[in-house]
Amino acid sequence: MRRTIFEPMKVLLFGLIAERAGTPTLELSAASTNELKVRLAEHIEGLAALTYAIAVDHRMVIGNMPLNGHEEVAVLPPFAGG
Amino acid sequence: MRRTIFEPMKVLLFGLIAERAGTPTLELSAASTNELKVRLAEHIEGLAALTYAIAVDHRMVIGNMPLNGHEEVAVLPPFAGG
Amino acid sequence: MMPTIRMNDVKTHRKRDIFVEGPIDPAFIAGSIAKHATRTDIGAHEIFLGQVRADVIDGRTVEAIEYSTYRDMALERMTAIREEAFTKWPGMTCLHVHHSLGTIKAGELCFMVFASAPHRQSAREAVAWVVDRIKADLPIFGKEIVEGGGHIWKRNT
Amino acid sequence: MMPTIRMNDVKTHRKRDIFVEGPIDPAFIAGSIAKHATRTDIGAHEIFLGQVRADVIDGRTVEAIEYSTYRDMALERMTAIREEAFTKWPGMTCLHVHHSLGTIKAGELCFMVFASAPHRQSAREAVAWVVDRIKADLPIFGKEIVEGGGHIWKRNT
Repeated sequence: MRRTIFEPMKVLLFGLIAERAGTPTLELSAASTNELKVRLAEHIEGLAALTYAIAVDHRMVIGNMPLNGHEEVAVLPPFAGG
Repeated sequence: MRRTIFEPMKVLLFGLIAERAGTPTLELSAASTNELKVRLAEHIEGLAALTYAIAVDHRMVIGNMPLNGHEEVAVLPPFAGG
Repeated sequence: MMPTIRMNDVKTHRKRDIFVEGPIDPAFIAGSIAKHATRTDIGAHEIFLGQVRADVIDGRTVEAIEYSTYRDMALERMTAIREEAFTKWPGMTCLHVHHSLGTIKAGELCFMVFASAPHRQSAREAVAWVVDRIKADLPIFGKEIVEGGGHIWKRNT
Repeated sequence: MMPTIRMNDVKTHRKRDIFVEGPIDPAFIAGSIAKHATRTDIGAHEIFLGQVRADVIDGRTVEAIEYSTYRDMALERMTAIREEAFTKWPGMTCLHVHHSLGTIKAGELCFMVFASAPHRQSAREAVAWVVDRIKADLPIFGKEIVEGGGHIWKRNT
């Protein structure tokens, strides 16, 4: 069952990214992680100047990756554990 | 003031060496560490089969070293700290 | 289909919660050490502790770090790190990890990695490797609260 | 002639007694950790603990190790190791060493090396180096008491 890009999906935001967005979650429509980045930039002012990564189903995404809307998608600022 | 080799000096013994000697100290006369080893072997049965080192004034002696009788001399079995 | 059961399932495969609210109490560490007295095959414990530093950033002193996490991902990553550690150091007897969440003041402890093994080499190498992996791979975020009330988002380099 | 005074005399040059009678209590380690809370320049603690193993030697289990030392030489060597450690890792904030004497039962702790520093690399490297040096250079002797009452003299390899 192919999902249309018009169905919104829940995107989890953390740390500095959540702070800038003013919310820990956003509802966005995107068929790929590259498209997601465009949507995020529309919602979060100054995002282009920030370092962040996309995780899909708890794995860091390198490059572009298609999204079917059933993944757990998160936007992660630099890690600071330890 | 040169000491004669007939003046005995106190030699400290530790661990397995003290156990074999049956005492923590021996009074021996020796003008060098090599001579000391000969004297020790006369007093401690089976010493030749044991691994040990001589320390003079808290420093391990490598090779032979003259003794003037005013040093602190010790006979040390293998270390086991930690 | 049933998953394949490996001999070391018990010690490596549980998805444990490493996170604790607030600082790590030295008394808790003592309790953790004391529990190993019954494991008389252990000869060496190696413990790393992270403590919040009162760094001075642009002339303002850090008073605390407020830690948050993407918990599900962090625990999944941690389980993978733990499994890899037991594969790399099969002689390791146990490995305990704790990380604080919430506000941890300067001077308080926020992180513990504790490995035990028959001999020191495994425990030492495992702790070094696990500490480095956690800092690099776990989605944990830190807000450094500076005097006067501002904050700076911390990042591991 | 007066000796030259160096800036780090206080932290490196005291000839401290590292020896304690009996096992090292985990509560003592907790106290030692807790004392560092006021040093807010510290970011990392690395702790090595040695625990007596119930090794089986020729079919007989080790029940305890009875430690003795040539104290004056050991403390002099330890002072030299401490000074060299602070020279090698000038960023190290502090270094605490304790070693047990007397009878330590299997499962009990007999050795602690505890280093603190602003960052983990110094603390980690210093502990590894100091542990290795102590095992190799300090005149400490260990009599492994086996079940049934016999004993074997331990030797570090």
